[in-house]
Amino acid sequence: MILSSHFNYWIVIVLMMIGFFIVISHGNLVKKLMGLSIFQTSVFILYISMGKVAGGTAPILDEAYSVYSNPLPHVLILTAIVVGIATTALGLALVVRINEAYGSIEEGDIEMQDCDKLDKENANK
Amino acid sequence: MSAHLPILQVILPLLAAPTCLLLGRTQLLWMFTCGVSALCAVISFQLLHTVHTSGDIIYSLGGWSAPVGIEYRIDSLNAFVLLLVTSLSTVVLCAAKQSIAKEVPESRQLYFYVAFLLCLAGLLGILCTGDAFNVFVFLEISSLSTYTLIALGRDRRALWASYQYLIMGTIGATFILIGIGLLYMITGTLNMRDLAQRLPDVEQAHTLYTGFAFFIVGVCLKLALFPLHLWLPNAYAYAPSIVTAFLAATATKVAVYVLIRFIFNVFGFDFSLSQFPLPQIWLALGIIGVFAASIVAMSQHNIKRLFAFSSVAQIGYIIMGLSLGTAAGVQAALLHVFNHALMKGAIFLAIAGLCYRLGAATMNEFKGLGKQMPWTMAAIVAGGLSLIGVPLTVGFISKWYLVLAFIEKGWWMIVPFIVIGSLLAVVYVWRLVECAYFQEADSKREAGEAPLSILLPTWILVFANIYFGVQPQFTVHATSIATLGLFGATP
Amino acid sequence: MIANTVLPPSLIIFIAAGLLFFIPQRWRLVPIVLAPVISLALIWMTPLGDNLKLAYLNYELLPLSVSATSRVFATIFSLMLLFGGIYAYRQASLLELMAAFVYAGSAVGVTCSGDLFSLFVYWELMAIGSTLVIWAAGTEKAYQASMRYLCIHLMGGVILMIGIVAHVFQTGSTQFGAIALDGFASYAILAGFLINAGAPPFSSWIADAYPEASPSGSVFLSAFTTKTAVYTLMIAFAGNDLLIYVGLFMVFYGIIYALLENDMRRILAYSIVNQVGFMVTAIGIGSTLALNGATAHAFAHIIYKALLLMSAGAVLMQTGERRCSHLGGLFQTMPQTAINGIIGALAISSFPFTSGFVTKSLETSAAAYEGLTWVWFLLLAASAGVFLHAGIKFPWFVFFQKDSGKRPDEASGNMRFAMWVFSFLCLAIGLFPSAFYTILPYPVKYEPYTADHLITQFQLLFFAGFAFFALLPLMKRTLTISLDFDWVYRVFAFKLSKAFFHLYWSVDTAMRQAFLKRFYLAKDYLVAHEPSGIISRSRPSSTMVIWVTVLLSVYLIFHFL
Amino acid sequence: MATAIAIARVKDLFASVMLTGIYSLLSAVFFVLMDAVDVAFTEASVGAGISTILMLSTLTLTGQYEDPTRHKTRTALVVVLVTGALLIFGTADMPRFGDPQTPVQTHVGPHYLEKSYEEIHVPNVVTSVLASYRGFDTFGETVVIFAAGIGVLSLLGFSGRKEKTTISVSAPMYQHRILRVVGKVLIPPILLFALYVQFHGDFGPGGGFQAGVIFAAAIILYTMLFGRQAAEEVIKLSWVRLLAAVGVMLYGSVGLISFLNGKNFLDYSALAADAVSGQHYGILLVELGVGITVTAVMILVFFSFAGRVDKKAEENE
Repeated sequence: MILSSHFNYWIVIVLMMIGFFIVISHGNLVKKLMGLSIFQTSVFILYISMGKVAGGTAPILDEAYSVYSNPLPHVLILTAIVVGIATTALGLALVVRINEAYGSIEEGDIEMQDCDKLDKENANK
Repeated sequence: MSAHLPILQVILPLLAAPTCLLLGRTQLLWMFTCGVSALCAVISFQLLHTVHTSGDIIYSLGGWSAPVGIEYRIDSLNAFVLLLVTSLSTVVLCAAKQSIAKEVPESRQLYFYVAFLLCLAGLLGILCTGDAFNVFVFLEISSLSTYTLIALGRDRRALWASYQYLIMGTIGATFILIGIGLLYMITGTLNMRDLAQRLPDVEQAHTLYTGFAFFIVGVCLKLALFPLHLWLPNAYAYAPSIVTAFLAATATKVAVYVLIRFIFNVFGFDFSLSQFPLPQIWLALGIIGVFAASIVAMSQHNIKRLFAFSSVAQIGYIIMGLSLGTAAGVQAALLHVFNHALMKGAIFLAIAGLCYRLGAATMNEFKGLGKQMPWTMAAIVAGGLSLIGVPLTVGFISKWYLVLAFIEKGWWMIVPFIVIGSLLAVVYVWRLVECAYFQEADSKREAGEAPLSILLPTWILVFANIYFGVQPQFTVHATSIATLGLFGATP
Repeated sequence: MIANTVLPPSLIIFIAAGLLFFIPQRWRLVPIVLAPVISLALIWMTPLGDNLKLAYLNYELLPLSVSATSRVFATIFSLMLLFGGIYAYRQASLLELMAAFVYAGSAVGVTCSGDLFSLFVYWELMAIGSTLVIWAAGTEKAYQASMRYLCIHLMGGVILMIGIVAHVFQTGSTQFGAIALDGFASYAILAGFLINAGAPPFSSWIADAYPEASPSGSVFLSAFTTKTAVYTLMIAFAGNDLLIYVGLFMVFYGIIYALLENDMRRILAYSIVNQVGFMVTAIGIGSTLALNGATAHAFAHIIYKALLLMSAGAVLMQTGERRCSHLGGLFQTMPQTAINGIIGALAISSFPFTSGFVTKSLETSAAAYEGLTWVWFLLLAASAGVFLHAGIKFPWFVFFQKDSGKRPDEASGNMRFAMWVFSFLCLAIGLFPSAFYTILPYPVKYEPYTADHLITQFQLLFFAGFAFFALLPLMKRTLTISLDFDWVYRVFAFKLSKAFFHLYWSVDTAMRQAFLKRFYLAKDYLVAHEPSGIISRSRPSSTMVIWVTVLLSVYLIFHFL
Repeated sequence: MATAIAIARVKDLFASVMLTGIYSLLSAVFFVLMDAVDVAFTEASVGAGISTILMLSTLTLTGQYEDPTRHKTRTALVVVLVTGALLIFGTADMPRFGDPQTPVQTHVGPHYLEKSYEEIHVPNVVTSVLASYRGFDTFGETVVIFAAGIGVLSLLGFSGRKEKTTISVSAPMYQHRILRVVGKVLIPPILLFALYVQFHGDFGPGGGFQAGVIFAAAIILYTMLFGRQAAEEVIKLSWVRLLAAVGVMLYGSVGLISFLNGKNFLDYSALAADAVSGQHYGILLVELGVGITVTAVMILVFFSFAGRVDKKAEENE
């Protein structure tokens, strides 16, 4: 039956869209990063789901089992998780610096300050 | 050893990056980085030669052959782009020392060189690999180090630009990841060639389409196709000048390569271009991109931003070439990739020289520069002429091939757009020229010529602009072989 | 010998342009004189045919192909540069001189181009050079005029470029030769050439831009752009009927506007359109006699038009006044300028024993021989019109008429020298046409000085002159004119055509202005106030993500449709 | 999913960080259900551990509450809903979940499951794929971590060497004596556990990356309890930075050795006479490299953030 067979993927999509929504509608930079990580996690779930075999077990070879899930997506997602945390760390570091430079971590504030500065530069012209 | 060249190409800068941490002095660092990059350039030249004489090189990593393990696959297409990236990075690096010393605080210079090498390694890794997931990994290496590089800029807006790029870049990369995942889901393989073989037999059309859409959007984000270019102008404008030169000359070009590789090799022509109106979308986006970005460029006061927008416009040309889906179109796009790298490299290096002397590059600062920094200004003008597509420069060659490709396809109506688009370039280049040569400097500023270490690489690129404009045999030959390879592989 | 002659003459001129930058003012005369002389020598030493072959892309470049026609044009261009340079060198700015050399060099280059590529390169260079010449006048008006001028020419360049690419693609050869008028490519090329020739609907750029240049600048401008266009038309599209109509239109357009005009240099600018119209018509006729006529006429026209502009320029230099109605009586203190101006005026009105007579009659006779009676008739009528506007109006108002009270000094020596030389050439060609005919591209068996011909011409001129003076009071009052020599019958036709041209002019101007305005408006709308303009401001990442999502859904929708 | 929505709604950033942690734990549980134990292990240690800590340190620096105004909520909702609907439509013909006949299960995957034991002799197939079949990806992953470390360092740097303050702000738990005692007792076993995870990766879930994270967690715990200065006495940061490089280079040099021996890059069979034991050595060394880099980078990143926190605190005084 289609409904149950694709339920996982639908969760993936819903999570993805929630992540997107956070990135779009929230002005807070940390919040955006959270949205981003939710978005990324949804992809992890997508990969892991496709590796799953019904009735299988974790791909650690043992005499007792004969059906294993596919290890390849696991490997890929391990890498992807690492990439995700690396990005988050870097993003947070940037947020810290932005906070120091602008005194705010709200997108609107920062844009305003930049616009003001540009206008000033042009006024000097 | 020569059998290991493909991998050496990538791991040389990759391993050189941590090695940098062991080296203390900046001088030493710079020389080391230059050396590594130069070595890479030599290797890539050798690779291109080998590929042209004896065909594709396949290198299985870890000794595991293709679908099970990861393979490197060098053909005439990526060998060409490899050469472009490595040689431009070498030239840019040569100019880096003084510019970086001026623009980046002493304590962070080390990180500049490390991040630069990582970025280079990432780009080369994307180019070499024949494995779809590996593309993603190396894409992230290069992206992460790019964010770092951009954030090194002095202006606080560099941080903001870097953050924005981080968000957009991550979304782009994740899209690519999703695309690859969906392909994997329906084929069970990650190897590009294996993918190409298995994709035509796939039954799950919807999934394939979805994966394709994700992938294309992700890559287009990376290559800053209009309207996904919004991250680019700020990132280019506020990054350290050398970084701008490097990114403008290489990063988007590699994204174009990925696009070409997947569109033509992995998905195949039939699927990509005939089953749904991708060419039309691209063509429209390309033309709008050219016009919108050029018009915006006209009114910029920050010169780096001006040329950043012009980069977006040039990407539009490249996409237009690809949208044709003919050998001639792809060849024109490839030529423009190469040529645009040359012109933007030259222009941004010259701007690096200006920033070194003046500390900023705005229209105001340009007044009277024609007399004060004649060589630097001449380089910018030469680059600008090339951008316009004046005959005897590389810009002309690519525009010529592009126009020819359109005519061959019979799309007459597009040709005027291309040519009028380059007229728009005249306008913004002219504004610069007018400012620099025909207006007096308003303050009594004493700006001498840029230092030789920046000027020399700049003029190497300017010379290349003219040389490949007058003697385009090499580029034309290499791109035509690359295109043939592409089209031969997927009949 | 060969090694020497393989040097393209345009290169010499370009080198001289570069040299001017480094040479102090008092030595500038050296390259100004030497470069044109050397190039002149090179032109005649270079054997006919393709002398230089370069490979470029997959095509062959022939930057130095000399034909009989191109020799004539290159010769007159070099001469023009030589004496124009002498005329200009003392008062013109360095930028103007350099630009003029680039301009002239590329004009020579066009005439020596055997392939469309080189032609295009020189063509664009010419546009840039001429723009700079206008710009070098240094006034705000000149700046704006130069920008409009550049716009038109770049647009012409674009059309030409598209045509060339298409042509090369269709025929596979870059050879520049006769092009059959079929299909898109050839029409684009023709349009590109015609824009430079000042053909409708783009005639107004000439009168718009040329008078804004400096006195010496307009001398240079009058010579090169339109005449290279004539050259290229002659090579590529000789014998095309279309050109006859275009040419005739230009002829009358020029006359009528010149008559309506008060600014002395604008009068002369309109008369360029008129004269080029003669040549274009002749090219349209396409017989060897006509082509000879066009070539000869171009040759002579450059000389006398330059002469006229030189004298106008000298007046302008000395008085600072450019309106005819405010000049007059200058004959008393500027006799040499006046005499030269008169000689030029006689030549342009094809007064017998001047160059205009022997060259223009080639064209009119060609029309007659080809049996195109109505063309012949119109050309003849136009000759009278020329006499009215350029032959009499210009010298009369400037040098004679009522005394304006101005007592300017005579022009400086170098200017007078250049004028005298050109006057001499005007007369020499007029008096010894057979010597001149030998350099024309085709053999000439034409004798201009037949009694019949002389009488017709004198009659024509006499009646036109009579009409002019008879109606002088009328002209003084209105400063315009509305008559023709058979005016009872023709007044109506004339008024009609005047109305037509007025309409045409206003539509033309309005269209250009509207376009520019729209363009700037759109630009302002999109990007004004740089950071906050619609496209150019930096966007928050939210917007970017929205775009990403939208694009994704667009792709998906297209997939699933 | 409810957690995710909650994250979107909550305005208190502190709360949403906590929710993110919970979300990560939940997805880890999900991964276990999906048989991906290694992944679950990693997600738990990264999502619930490291990233939570980092976000919290950022929040101490930037403030806890976000601006409640939203941009373009309506547009965003419409766009997101439309795209979501399209994507769900796109899933219609995806291979069924759990179906053993999908291409994923039939094409390359079986090779790993069937052959890896004879080729590599490591029971945990994930480890053998990770470190050997797709060892180059893992190398890339290590470099990514390294690059991130470099990025954070270049942005935040080490804080300048200031005179010692008695109680560092970054030791928020210093006052709790019980915690300190418990911590002292706990840290050695954690370190041991990390080493176990490091070297047991062949047989059970775990490996260099997880071990590195746990190892770093121990040190971070130490720092929280005893202050940054105390921690810096134990470990010199410039050495840590070098270690990060050494990890990458260790990985790389394993590859280099194999091709100095005439085999391809990262072909571990070159490391010993017997191909299978060569694979063993190779995986061991490579995992060690990953572990070292990850540990070092995690510590560096944490210290960079903590250094900023301290600096801000000092400025406030």
